[in-house]
Amino acid sequence: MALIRDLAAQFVEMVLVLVLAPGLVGLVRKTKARLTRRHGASVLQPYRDLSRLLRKEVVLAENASWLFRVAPYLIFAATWVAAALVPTFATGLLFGWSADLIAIIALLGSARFFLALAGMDVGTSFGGMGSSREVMIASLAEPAMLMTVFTLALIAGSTQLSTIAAFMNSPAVGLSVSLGLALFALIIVAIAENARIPVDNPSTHLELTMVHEAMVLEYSGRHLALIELSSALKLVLYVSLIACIFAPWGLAGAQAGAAVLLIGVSAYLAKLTAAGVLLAVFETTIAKMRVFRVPQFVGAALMLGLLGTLLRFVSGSF
Amino acid sequence: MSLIVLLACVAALLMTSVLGITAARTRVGTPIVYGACLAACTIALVAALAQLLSNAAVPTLVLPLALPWLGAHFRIDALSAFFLVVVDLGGGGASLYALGHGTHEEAPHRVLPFYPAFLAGMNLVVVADDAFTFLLCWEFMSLTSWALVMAHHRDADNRRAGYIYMVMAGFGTFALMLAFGLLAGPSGGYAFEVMRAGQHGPLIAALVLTLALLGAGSKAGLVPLHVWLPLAHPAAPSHVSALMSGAMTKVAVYAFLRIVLDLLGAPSWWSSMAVLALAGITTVMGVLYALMQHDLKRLLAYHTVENIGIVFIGVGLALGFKANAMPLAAALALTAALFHVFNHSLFKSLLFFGAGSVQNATGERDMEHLGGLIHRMPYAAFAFLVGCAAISALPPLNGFVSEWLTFQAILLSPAVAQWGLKMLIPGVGALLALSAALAAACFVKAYGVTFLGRPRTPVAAQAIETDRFSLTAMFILAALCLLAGILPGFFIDALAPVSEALIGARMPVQATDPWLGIVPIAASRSSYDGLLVFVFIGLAGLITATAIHRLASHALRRSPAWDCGTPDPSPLTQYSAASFAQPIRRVYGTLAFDAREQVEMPPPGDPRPAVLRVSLRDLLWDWLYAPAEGAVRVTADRLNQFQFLTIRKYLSLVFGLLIVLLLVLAIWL
Amino acid sequence: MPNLAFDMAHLLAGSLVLVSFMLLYQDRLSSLLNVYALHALVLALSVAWQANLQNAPHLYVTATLALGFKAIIIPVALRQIIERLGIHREIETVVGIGPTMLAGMALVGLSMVVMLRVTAAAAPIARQDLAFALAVVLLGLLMMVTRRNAVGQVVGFMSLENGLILAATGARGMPLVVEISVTFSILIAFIVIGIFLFRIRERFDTVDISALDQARGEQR
Amino acid sequence: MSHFVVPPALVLLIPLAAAALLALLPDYRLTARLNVAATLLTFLAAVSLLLEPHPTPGSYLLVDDLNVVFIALNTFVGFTTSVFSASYVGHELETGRLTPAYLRFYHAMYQLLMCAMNVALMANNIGLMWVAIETATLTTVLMVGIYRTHEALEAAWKYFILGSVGIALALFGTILVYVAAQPVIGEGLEAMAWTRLMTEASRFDPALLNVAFIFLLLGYGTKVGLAPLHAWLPDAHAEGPTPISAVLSGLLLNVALYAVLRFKMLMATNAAAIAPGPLMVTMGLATLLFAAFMLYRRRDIKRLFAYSSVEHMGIITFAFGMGGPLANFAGLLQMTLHSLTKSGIFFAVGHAAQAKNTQRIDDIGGLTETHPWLGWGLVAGVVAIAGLPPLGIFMSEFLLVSSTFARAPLLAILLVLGLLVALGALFLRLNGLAFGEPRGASHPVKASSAPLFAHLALVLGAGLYLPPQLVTWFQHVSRLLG
Repeated sequence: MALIRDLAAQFVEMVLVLVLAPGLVGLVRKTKARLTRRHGASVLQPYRDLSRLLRKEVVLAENASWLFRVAPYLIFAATWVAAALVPTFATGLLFGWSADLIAIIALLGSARFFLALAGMDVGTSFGGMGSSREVMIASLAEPAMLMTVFTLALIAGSTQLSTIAAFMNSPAVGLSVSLGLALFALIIVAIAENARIPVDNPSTHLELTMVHEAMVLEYSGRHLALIELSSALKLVLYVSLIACIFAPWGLAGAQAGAAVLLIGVSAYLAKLTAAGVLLAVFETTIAKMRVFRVPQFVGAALMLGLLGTLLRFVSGSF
Repeated sequence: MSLIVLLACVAALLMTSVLGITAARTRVGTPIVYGACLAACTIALVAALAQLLSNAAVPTLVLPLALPWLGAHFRIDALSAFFLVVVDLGGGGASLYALGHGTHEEAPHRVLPFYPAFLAGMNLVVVADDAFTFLLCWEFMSLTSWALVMAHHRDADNRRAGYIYMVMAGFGTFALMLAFGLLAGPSGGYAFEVMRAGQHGPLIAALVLTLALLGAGSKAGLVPLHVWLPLAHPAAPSHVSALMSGAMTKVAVYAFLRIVLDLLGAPSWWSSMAVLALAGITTVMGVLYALMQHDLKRLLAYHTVENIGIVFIGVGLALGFKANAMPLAAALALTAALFHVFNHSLFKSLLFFGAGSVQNATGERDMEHLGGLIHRMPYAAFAFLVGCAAISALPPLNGFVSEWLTFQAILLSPAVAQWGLKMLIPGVGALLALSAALAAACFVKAYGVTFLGRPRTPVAAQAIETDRFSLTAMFILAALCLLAGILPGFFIDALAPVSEALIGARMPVQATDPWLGIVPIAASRSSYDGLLVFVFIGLAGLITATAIHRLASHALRRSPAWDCGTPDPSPLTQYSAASFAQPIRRVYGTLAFDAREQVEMPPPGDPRPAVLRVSLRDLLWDWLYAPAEGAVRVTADRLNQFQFLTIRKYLSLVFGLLIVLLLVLAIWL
Repeated sequence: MPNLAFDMAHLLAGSLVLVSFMLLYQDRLSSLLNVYALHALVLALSVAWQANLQNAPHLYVTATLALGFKAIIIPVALRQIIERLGIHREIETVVGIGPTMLAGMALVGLSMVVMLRVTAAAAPIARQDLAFALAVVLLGLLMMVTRRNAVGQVVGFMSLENGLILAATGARGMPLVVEISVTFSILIAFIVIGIFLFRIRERFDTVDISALDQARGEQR
Repeated sequence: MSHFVVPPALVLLIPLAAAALLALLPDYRLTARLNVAATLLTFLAAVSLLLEPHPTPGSYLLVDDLNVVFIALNTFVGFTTSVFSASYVGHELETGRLTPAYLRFYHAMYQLLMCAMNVALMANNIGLMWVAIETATLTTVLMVGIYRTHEALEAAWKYFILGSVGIALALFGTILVYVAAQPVIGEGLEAMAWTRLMTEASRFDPALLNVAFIFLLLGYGTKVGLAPLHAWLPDAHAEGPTPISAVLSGLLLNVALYAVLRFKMLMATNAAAIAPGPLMVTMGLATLLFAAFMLYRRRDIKRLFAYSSVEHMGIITFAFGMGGPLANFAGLLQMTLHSLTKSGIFFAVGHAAQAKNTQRIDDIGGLTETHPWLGWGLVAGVVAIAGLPPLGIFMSEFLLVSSTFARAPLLAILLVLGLLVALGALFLRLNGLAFGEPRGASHPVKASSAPLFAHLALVLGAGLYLPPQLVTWFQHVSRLLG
């Protein structure tokens, strides 16, 4: 019985993130539009786009290989699994223990790996450029992410996300410098990984500036739909990650009742909305930076993460 | 029993190499020799596995060879057994691969006699149980591999590679010789059990550790002793490169573990400082060097350097924990290191096999001349992709598991007492994380430029799929990579006896875990389940695929790629290896290689092409090796004058010496 | 009467050292050869004295050898060579005569210090003779390394060898002395012949073999 | 009074008789064969010497654990070299570098040299030993000059002059030893007999022994080729016929070193005398380092390996200087194996020089391509001489380095430095000689490479398994050496 219940919870979770992802993207776009005095498309526009993409035919470059066609499914699967392992509204996920935070990062890494390969498959200079910039940014973002993970793990004494979240929810956690550093680093990484301004601009196709869009330039139809969906999923993943670690309020416990779960869901929705709005505000207030300024930006995150870890190492008190 | 079997296999290998001298010129030579090697390695592998899994009594044997009053001691304990598995797995794979690959060899008479001897040497090093036998086999291993490196000796670069390799090998051997000399003491107790029994003071311990780092490190390729490795490994035939990277470097790791963790007794914390610092630098420098390469095999060789760094991080942590009396943590770190040794031997062999197949198919090692091979040789491409994913530490493959374990070990280290370690270990962790990300970048480049995109040269366009033997070998290794990734528990349990022997503790039993996951310390702390992750990804992929299949349109149209309206006929407009690495070069290169780029942009209307020049300097070479080389040259020149003196001057030398000695006598006596 | 015997031996050995100094002092080849003849003569006397002292008749052979071969034949032969090869008469020295003499003094001092302190246990005659012999040997070597002419160097070597004979005869009842002196005479003969054959005018270093082909009577 | 047995006599008399015979016979084919036969017989006599118990030493001759091994080695290498020489001189005659007349002389001298060396090894009398070594030197001088080229004669002359001075110094040392012995033992032969000296040395005047040892070390050290007394050695090796180079490196150096060893043993028995160790260690190290660096600038292949001989003599002297059971064992082993290996290398070099008809390293290349057996033989030889396993010299160097480091780390560091530098130089040259595109003229090698591979096989065998008998001899001697 309990198993079935947990399975259900897990399933709901997986579906939930999947359903919410385009919505969040839509929300961000809408807010940005409003902030720039535009009317903007509806929040539901991303859903429409997806369904249209699914109905469109796929235009495949002549020398695209099987890898190019398999990649979207792999990317989507990896991202989805990763997203499913992050507690959204309840901690005690059935399979939460099957992969800890490090593994989640690695899953995202595999997704990126195949995306970059796909970008190089067709053999246009665009794809290559996108891939090379993507991996360059990732080569700094991933270690930064791991450093924040270290900090959290040292604070919570675990790399298990559920455990960390539970710990953060508990009164045991006080304010600490390294937590702040970790949060800061995590946000920077999130921005970089999700190709948001100032690192990358998701809504441009100007080759000089684009990174993510350049890789997926050759994709179309259902493949593109999967790619778009997985990048949306990634955004949700990061938001819920930050939420469950740094704003674990209202997170339902392991064996919580229906009421608590309901609270959890609503809290989660609130967090998502807030995050979306904040992101939109942030993106409208600053400008995209040159590609070769990005390393310094993300490198700062790495340094912050390292500093946080170091502080934890040198003495548990910070 | 297992020892007898093993030595029999070694003898068989040696005989095979004698046979190889005669059989080399005949057509049947290649299959006979490699077949024999395959058989011998398989038997040895089985024996070693039996010894490792059934923790039977440790077999020892003394043959009346080598040092007359000592004899040649042989012994297979858990550590030896594990490394035997690594060596013979690699050897078997390489032999199987060579059954196909070797037929393309243009100079078989320079490979067949030495290849089996090389295998024999590696096996013997691991089972040798006294200093002399150990070094004898060690240097024999170097010598045979040197001969294999010199197989294609008409190429001047290969000769240079062989030369540098030989000098570095000699350096390493002498370092180990000195280390053993210290351990044995003036009375010359060269048997390992005598050394184990002996008590060694702190100074001795420090010296031995340094010498072991120099000796084993130079063979394993620790920065800055790595210089020979990226030269020598690519120079050899590909199956030998695979062995050198996959197995021989591991033998060096074995030597280090044997000396430092077994013979030297209790380690001191600063020893782990030294190891960790070197290892961290090695890890990042290795992968950065790799990123700058466009020779496929050299890139792989540099990655060997990186992975050796990862292994040594584990070893260093184990030393630190052991010194701090944290047996569980030490066991975890050591297991992580050993598991990575195993994994690396798998995927590095696989990758070198792939590179060899590419070389056979196109005659090219330079990635800038390749591309689009995934169309021409799909199977090899697939296997190579698995290898790339594994070495880039992507779940659910094996590379990730061992790095994950290393991270877990690092996360246990705040408990150590010494501030030095407290400060160092996070840095090393950061370096490890950095190198993991960079490795992924590097293999995106390697795979993308070699196998994806459009062929850059006709040879790449005319490439043909490699032969069955090679493919079999590659797919076996790929399967093992996946297996070790999704069922790591069993492998970790198999490593328990080793950590039992060296640390005196072991990781918790993993095989009993309900979902076959792994739990290094406690479930609440951290856990990972490769199997589930694999299943999830599979399911998710499947669900998506079916869903798409149901909902979406199946319409599909082939059309030229989007070119912004400016059609580019030439595949040379693709991103090349150099251009792919450019952003990373600009980020890290200036620091690590003092990289310089000049662009010559002709003025508008000038038909000349724009030129971009990139200059990289190997700073380590310039700072360490060039000066030494120069010193030798200058000294040689100075002393050379003594060849051209007149007889009278020579006489005055004699006279002077005589007077000096008489004066000494007159004054002091 | 051992005392007289001792003084006599001492005198002869000492005068050998003296003559070695005279050798160092010479700057003309002809006079050098004369002095060398004297050197050999003194050696012959000393050996003869030792012979009757140790009543070892076989030493007389050595004495006569020294007299006949070294004091007469060799100087004559060298004179011949000088005239044949037209070697000019001055001796070029590496360092001036003066410094050479000083160095010689130092060497004698050194040999005294080494030997006299050393041979406390040995017989007094042997002790003295050894000291002087060492001095002669060192002076001979000094001469070899400070002279540029082949002849000068040969003379140096020969005086060195005289010192050896002195030492050998000084050692009481040492066997094989005669054989040794014979061997050495042969050696010296070789050197002299070599100088002649190879037309070595200036130094030992350059060999001029144009003569040999005629000597072999066949052209290659 | 000299109790005399057959085999020792044979070892000395066969070569002597052969020398006389060969001096008379005109036909070179016959003489070459006779040469081989004589050396073979001598070798067999020496082997019988090995097998039977040591005869009681006479007042002139002596056979004991120390020299019996070297006599066997000496005669064996003499034999193999004569086999090599037989094929070598044939080629020299064809190319007209030698004439039958000279060849007659050559063979006679060869036997005389063998005889002299055997006497030196077997002598129980320091005077006799001196005479023998000098005779050996003179014969080799004559053979080095045999080509009558300008270089050859210069080399011979240099060898002759420096050798003569060495002779003089050695003799002075010998006299001093006698003077030291005479008061204790009494006048006459007894005071020069090793057997007596060894027993009585403890009561000799130590200070006199000290001076004596200095002269002996310099005198015989000149023959050994210790820097800076080595000057004659490279040229003599390079310019003489290759068999003579092989004999010089393989045997004559050993004989001179054997003399030094004997005197070291003498010193060791006298407690009051200076310990010869430090002196020998210093000279050994200096020689090793010097020769190691000299290897780099060599253009002539034979000179290259001559310097490697100098290097090894340095190592061996160092080993005996260090003393102690391990180091002495290492020294003895290295003496034996070096003479086998180095003569083997010179066989290979001789063939190579004839095949390419040059000795310039730059003109010899890719031997493994053009002459596989010869090329790989050379590779094996260099590998052996560089001290790499599984060939024997590795064992001695292992023992030396490891035991030294435990006792005197700094010295061991210098030692290793020298070895490493030498290894680098040797392989640098090997790269050019044996590998790469074939260079220069290339004639087929008619001569048999059997001697070469015989030596290599022996060295390989020694690296893996040492016969117990040999080990006990060496261990006994190492104890004597202190």
